[in-house]
Amino acid sequence: MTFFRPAFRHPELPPNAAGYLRQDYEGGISTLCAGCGHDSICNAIVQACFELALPPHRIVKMSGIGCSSKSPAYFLGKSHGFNSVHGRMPSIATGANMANRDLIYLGVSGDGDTASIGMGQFIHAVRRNLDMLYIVMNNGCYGLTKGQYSATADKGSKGKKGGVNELESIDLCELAIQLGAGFVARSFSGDKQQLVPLIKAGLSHRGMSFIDVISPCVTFNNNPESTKSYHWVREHSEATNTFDLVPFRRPITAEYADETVQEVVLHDNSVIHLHKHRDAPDITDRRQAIDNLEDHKAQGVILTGVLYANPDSADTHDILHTCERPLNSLTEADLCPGSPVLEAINAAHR
Amino acid sequence: MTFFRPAFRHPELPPNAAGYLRQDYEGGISTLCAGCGHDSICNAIVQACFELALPPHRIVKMSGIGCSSKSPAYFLGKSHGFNSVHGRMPSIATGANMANRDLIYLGVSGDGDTASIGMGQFIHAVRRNLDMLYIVMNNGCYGLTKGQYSATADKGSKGKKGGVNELESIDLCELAIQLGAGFVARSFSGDKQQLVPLIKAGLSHRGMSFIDVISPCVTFNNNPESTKSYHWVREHSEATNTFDLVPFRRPITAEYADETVQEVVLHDNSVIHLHKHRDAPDITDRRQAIDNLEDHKAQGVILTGVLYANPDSADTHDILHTCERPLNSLTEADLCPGSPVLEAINAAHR
Amino acid sequence: MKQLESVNDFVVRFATVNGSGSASANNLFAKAVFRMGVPVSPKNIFPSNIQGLPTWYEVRVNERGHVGRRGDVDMVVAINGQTMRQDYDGLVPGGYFVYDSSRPLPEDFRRDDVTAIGVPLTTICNEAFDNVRMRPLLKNIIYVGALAALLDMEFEVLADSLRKQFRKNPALAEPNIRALELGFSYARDHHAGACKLTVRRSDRVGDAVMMDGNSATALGAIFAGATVVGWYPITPSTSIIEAFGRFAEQFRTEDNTGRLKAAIVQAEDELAAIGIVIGASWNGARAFTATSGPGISLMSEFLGLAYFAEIPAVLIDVQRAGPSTGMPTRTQQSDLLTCAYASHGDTKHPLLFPCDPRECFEMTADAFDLAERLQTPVIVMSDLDLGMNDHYGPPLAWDENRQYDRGKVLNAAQLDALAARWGRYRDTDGDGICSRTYPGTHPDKGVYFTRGTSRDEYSAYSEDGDTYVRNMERLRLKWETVKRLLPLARIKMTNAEARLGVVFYGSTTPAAYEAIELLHRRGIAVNSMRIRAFPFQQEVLDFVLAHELVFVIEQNRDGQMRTLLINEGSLPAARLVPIASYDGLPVASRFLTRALEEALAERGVILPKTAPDQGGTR
Amino acid sequence: MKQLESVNDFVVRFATVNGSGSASANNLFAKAVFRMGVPVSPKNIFPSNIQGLPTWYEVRVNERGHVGRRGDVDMVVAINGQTMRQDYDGLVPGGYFVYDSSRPLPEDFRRDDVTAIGVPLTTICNEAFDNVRMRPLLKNIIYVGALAALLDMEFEVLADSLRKQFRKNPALAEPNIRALELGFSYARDHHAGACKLTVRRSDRVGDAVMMDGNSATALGAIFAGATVVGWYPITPSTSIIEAFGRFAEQFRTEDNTGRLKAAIVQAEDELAAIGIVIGASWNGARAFTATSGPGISLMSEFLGLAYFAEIPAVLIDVQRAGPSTGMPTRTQQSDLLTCAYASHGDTKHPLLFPCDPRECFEMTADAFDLAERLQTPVIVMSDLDLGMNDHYGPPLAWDENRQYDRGKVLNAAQLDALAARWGRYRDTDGDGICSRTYPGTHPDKGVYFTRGTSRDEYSAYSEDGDTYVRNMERLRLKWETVKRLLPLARIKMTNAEARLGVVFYGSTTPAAYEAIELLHRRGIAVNSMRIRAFPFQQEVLDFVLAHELVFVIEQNRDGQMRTLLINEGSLPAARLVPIASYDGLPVASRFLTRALEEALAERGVILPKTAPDQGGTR
Ligand SMILES: Cc1ncc(C[n+]2csc(CCOP(=O)(O)OP(=O)(O)O)c2C)c(N)n1
Ligand SMILES: Cc1ncc(C[n+]2csc(CCOP(=O)(O)OP(=O)(O)O)c2C)c(N)n1
Ligand code: SF4
Ligand code: SF4
Ligand SMILES: [Mg+2]
Ligand SMILES: [Mg+2]
Repeated sequence: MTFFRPAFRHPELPPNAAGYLRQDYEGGISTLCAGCGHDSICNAIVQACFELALPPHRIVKMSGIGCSSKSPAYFLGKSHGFNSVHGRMPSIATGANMANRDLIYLGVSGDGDTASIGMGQFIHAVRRNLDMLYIVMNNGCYGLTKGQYSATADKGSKGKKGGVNELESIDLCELAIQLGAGFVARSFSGDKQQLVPLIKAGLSHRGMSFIDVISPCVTFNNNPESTKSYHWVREHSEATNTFDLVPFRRPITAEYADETVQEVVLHDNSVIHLHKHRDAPDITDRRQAIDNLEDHKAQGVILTGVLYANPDSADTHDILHTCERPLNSLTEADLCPGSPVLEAINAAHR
Repeated sequence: MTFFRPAFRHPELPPNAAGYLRQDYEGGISTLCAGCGHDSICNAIVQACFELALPPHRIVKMSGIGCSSKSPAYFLGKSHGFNSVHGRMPSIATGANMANRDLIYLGVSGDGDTASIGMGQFIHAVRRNLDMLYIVMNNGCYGLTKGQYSATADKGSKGKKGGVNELESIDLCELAIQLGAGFVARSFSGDKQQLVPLIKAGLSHRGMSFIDVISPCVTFNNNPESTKSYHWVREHSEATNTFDLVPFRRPITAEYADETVQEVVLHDNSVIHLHKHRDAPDITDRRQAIDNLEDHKAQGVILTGVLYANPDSADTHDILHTCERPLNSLTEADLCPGSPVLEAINAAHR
Repeated sequence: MKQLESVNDFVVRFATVNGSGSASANNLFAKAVFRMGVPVSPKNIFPSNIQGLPTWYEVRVNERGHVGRRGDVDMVVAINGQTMRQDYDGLVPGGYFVYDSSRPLPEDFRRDDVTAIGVPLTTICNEAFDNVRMRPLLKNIIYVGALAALLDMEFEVLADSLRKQFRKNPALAEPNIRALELGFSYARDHHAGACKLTVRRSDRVGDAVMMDGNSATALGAIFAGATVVGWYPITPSTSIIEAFGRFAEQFRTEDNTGRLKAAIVQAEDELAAIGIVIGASWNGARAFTATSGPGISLMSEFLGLAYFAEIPAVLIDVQRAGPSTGMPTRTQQSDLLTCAYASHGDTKHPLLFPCDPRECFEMTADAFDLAERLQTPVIVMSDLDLGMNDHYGPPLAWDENRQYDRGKVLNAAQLDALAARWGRYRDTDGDGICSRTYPGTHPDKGVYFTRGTSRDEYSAYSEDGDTYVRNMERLRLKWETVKRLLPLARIKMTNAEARLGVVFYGSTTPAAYEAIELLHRRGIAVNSMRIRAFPFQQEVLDFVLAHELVFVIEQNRDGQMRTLLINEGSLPAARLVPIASYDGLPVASRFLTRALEEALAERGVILPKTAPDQGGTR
Repeated sequence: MKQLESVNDFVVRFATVNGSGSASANNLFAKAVFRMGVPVSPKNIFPSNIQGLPTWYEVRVNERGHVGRRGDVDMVVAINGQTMRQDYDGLVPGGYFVYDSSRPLPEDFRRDDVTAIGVPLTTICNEAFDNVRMRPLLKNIIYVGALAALLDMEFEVLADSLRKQFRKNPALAEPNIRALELGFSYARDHHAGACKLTVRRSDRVGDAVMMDGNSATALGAIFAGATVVGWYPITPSTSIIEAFGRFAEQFRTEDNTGRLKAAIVQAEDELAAIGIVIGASWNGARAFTATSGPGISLMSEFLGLAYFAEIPAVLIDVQRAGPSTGMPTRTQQSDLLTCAYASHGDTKHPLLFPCDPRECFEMTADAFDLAERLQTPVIVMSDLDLGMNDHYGPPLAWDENRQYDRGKVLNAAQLDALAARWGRYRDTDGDGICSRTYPGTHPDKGVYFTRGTSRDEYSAYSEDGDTYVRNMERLRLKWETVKRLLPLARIKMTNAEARLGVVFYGSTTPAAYEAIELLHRRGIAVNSMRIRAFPFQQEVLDFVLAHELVFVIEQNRDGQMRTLLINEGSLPAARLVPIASYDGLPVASRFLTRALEEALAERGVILPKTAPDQGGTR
């Protein structure tokens, strides 16, 4: 977190096409840990909305519970926000979207929030291809409850307390593709160059856009084979039997070119390999998309970028045949059949 | 349902290797609709357990809520059964298995029970590779609540009331393979020849065995383009505004050879195509297994048989490093550290 | 043997098998009684499966308009072999046993206080109709015809009903009417005078309707402008959504586009269903869900969110027999405590208790106004009996001048006009309710952050104890406002001196009034109060305090309304005597009468014995 | 200015930032007081995030053994710039303000009733230590050193603690001890006599321990033989499972194989967590889960199943401030109603209310016996204060002769010996509890089908109303058995004539006893009752009935225990006066004293004014 926000940032940035300044898209001061990947994602969201020149008040931001789910308070201060309960953002988003199809829905969740308690809601929101951008800030752990494994934690990875995760890791992108999302992408919190355009694309797509953003937790996602400095923190924790020291960290950035593999060293010295592929024609083919994902996985490389896109998928409103006018704008005159109709109904029940 | 059970059935069958007769594996009289596919599956379960010569009392049968979930009352009358709440059988099975790893766990569920309300629990039971056989009696609808679409209903299919399902259909086998189940198969309720060996294999496999059994609902899974007799029922329902007539039906059977495609006409005259493939070496390769599934789907054919098998996967007990002795057999002596230990703990807190 | 004799006052029970098409036949009979101008009340008692299990359909005919269940059976139409013995044995002395005499009655059916009336249904049917598939249905119509003759009913009323039913398919009407005739003439020819129960044309019905509560509830939601539905199937609430869907197709299709002015989302479970409702309501649509007990339990976490974040939500709980899966096709009023206090922490929710379809309609419509005015979930407490059975009652009414009360919602102009800084959770007028805004209303103003965590008046996150307490105390104040807005109880002070009171609510109402009438006729002074809402207004508490002994009749084991009264009203517990009927069948007036007699006797009040004036003797 | 003066009786508050390593330093201080033989009680007041927000650690030192929170702060160690103003302003007159004087105190910090004590923590630290990463931690130790000097504490006690802490890593011990010295000597050299608060070695501690309730709970589960855990992380319950895991590694590793004699399953959510517990208990293992409010709400459906199907389950609810997500790192006692009546339909669950770590241990262990004996879920109602803070209290005790009570479970031999037909739900001895069997016990006998639907005595599905009612009435009878088996309330009838009573439970206990002691010293006769379980035994009701006015102290808004008393005991509501402290901080004795005074004054009882004898003046 940053205690003091510079009063004038980005003074160089001119207003966007709609006349808004970048700060019109910013939010409250973050209370996340210094260096948390989630903060970088928030910045990317701000940047994307700014670049798209979206009217901030036409965006609705929603989340569940977790460090990640707190983050809507830290961007888009001029948008209505809804920080709901753990794992249930998708249903709130479904209801909100049903009520007013004219707004832009941006959901933010964590891997615990989505892949554990929220798995059912996630899958079914994807299945009904709800028109929203759904971002998972994926750190492989439960940040807010202090570092338990989540269901996206890599099999074989070692956690804070040294235990090895022996459970299958759930690939949310693969699930989303399989279950009918119209737009699916993966990125890294520190790769603004890639992330901002992906968020823009996701916001522009109609139907479910899902972006899984790898977002290192600086505090809990560490393993015992870590750097010296880290050792030290661990030893302190062990000795005092408290977990009360969170060292300040810088966010990790990773900018790299298309078709290259980038090695990223995380805070605990563990390494991941990201691969950015240039848009391939096959991203509109579901099976090909899954194959691509799996091929890279087999090579120990995480494929990033747009993984799948189907611009023509029917969203929930199409499926339900709801009218074009937002339901929340309809009035008595539109909705109430009136007493003569009731009289006829009574008559039919005699 | 059958009101009167013939007193002596299968008198020709000799006892199995363990000395049990086939009727030792039977259960109460079914109260499902005449011709319901679920009853055929129950029979197959009875047959499989009989052939495996399992001691009935060492089997535990569990389920959620639905027509399918009622069925444990109709087989294995000498086994303890647990008909839990809607969609939550996997957690009950997890707990039961943790308590006593020496029994055989057989879970039965419906497509509503598993793919809707139970999706989260299903996925996570698969992910921890719980040692059990999990059978979904898949009729594409909610039978017990009178015919709503379930999440496995085919996209584009027409339901009882004529409406078209425009939602993605969830393929539970594909999910199970992706999420780490050790044994995954698909079959048809009417294909006893295929189903019985699959159930036997599933019961013998250690870790999560998942079998998706297509099981036509004679009562609700009908579409308006149905046979004349069916029309008549529909018209009656429309005219009287009640849904109170369920005509008696015979179960549909389908026996066909390996490597052939079998056309099956359902009660409502709709048609499905089943394909049985001979055991291929690639069923131990996850990606190949998914490809197989998808390839057949692309051809409009439902692939049946063993879809994936990994005989060496670690089950939940392996992952948790629990002891070999059933936890429910441990006594005070095994479990209670005793007061001197407590004294030491007190001392450490001074 | 003294045969039961009665005009327009008796109970017939049809014992059948589900999935056999009998429900519509039985309904044909009930409707015919109604159309002859005689109040009638059918109760469908069905199993939790789809085909082949025993099902009963109990029709009470009562000229005086007592349409609660009575208890005891005067006549059985015994079509189900599985239950024939129990149906026979259950008849009151003097009763009538109508059976399919295609097979002889078993030897041991030889009660001498019962009149057995054989009609060879199967034989008649098989001889008359070739279509094997249609026979079961036509057999049902034959017994209805026979019954009509036995009860001296007007044949044409039934025939007319059938013609109306098969309007679109006269080819189907024809065999049905023939079946009706066959049954009618057989009974007339073979059993003339055998039965001394009679339905005689009357003029008691007036403008009454026969409607199930769930349809009325769905209409209430349609008329109140509900547009978003999140739901998950569960008996006995499903038919609300199905009816809403049908009505929406009829009344909510956009003229020009054919699209629906409603979104009905079948959710993956009840947690999602209520989430959808909360999300939609938050975003300015009227939204609701309908469920039953297990769904309420699952919705508990979300209800707490809606309470604390102050989001409207309308929930219909069509109660069934609990706990757990309980008896899913039986009725009960046993979710009161769970609904009133749903969710952890200090939470409370207003409840409404409709007693008939008309109130299902009104209270559902009111629930939307209340939820939006109060910015909190409002739960309409229906039950299986009320929801799924047809009820005889007053027609539904809608005031043409009624306007939706959307509550305190600021639009762009109002936001621009604000003098002071706006705070989502700032109470500016002392009723505990603050104003809200819909997302997207104004480019700069009125934006806020909704959360289930503690926050200050301006919706900023806060862990400050005083801020938290201030907010909670405001919610307590709002609870007082709730009381002011809820519908009042119906209090009948028939005797200002009476020391006894009777309290009841919901579907218990007709049986309770009948029992009370009986007490009155026996000279016992007793006043009554029908509770229509929780929390309680002062009037409700005063009623209890004004009587020495108050019987609280409810269809649950633990006296849940009594609990709420004692709690929220700080009422003296000893004064409130629980009367519980909770076996899953709609409460019967004869049961109540007995229970009240016993309760009074225990307290030294012995009632004079008078013969019950309804049919039957027990 | 009159400085506060006190020996072994004051409150120090550390104002810090979370993630800065201060918690362990503060704990070092509290532990040192304890090791000097003085009763002490630390309360950690932390935010719901991981790093960078204000956190307080309030230590009460009290020779007399009053270890509830007192309220008011006598000394602040102000390390957090963000809250310095509020920390300064919050001090009582005469109090002490210890701050980092590396930067001067802002101009407007000029209270003349406060003693400001500057210690240049940053300067000292930076000068002494080169390792930049270690500095924040060492700075914390420096202020502890300084504080020790200001309070005249024994340096060696602190140094010893550090040495013990870093036993395994002497290289780390060294700089820590140096930091301690630096702080100690700075304060001694620069502020000798500045502070009139003193810790003086005493012998009051005896065999007491300092332990958090969650560790004690985990130990209870270990000692009681729990083997299966289903859980989902949630503050403040997580540390129970973490502790259970640690203890299991220590005491439950199989000698020969190194495998664990326990299965700890991190579930996907709370629904699954309780499902795992129910499945395991059904199958004969002792199983439990721990959660907090939101988890309870989510477990509601399953709790109804366990009630109705009669399956043991142990659940620890470590309560936090609701409703909804509320204040997740603050304490409250506000889940009573939800827990007592969790789930739809007529359901009720026994609750246990531990008041200190020893009872957390005992009652958790007892809960397993009770759950298995009663075949029903038993909920242990802890809270954040009790669970997560270290508590000074009696040591844990385990009777070597204690045997697990596994309840009525038939083994193969017993099944073989049965004369009559066995029925899972047949009550053969009139206590409402039937015998069960574990799956796999016997080839032919004792098999049954478990379900959430209604069934008969032999566990056969049934929709028969009488069968259903019989079963429900048996469950009601079992509820009476429950009362007999639960721990009794602790009733102190200090004065048989007293017309006033005070009732409380759980973590409220020490503050309540302190307030009562004060009333006694002012000459007010008052008796007290600490409730330890729900439902209530006759003794509990009698206590209330024996007093004219009974104050019910609880940490929730709506008086939930009072509600339970009125309900289940049919007690006169007017007699039960609610005293609520629910701002999320552990209830303070000073608050209680004031609240009781006010409540008495409202009723015409005016207390003589006496100066409070604890440190501080308000
Ligand atoms: C019903 C419920 N259960 C548990 C919790 C406790 N809880 C808060 S956040 C969280 C996990 C968050 O993990 P994730 O979604 O990955 O977010 P992160 O903090 O890692 O960004 C949990 C379990 C809760 N708030 N509500
Ligand atoms: C919590 C809860 N919600 C809803 C229901 C109602 N319900 C009973 S069965 C069922 C669906 C069953 O569908 P499926 O699992 O496919 O079984 P089938 O009847 O088709 O075999 C539903 C929704 C319930 N019992 N519990
Ligand atoms: S705990 Fe991890 S996820 Fe949470 S704010 Fe800190 S770094 Fe981010
Ligand atoms: S309704 Fe369908 S699924 Fe249920 S028993 Fe009948 S045929 Fe089977
Ligand atoms: Mg996470
Ligand atoms: Mg189904």
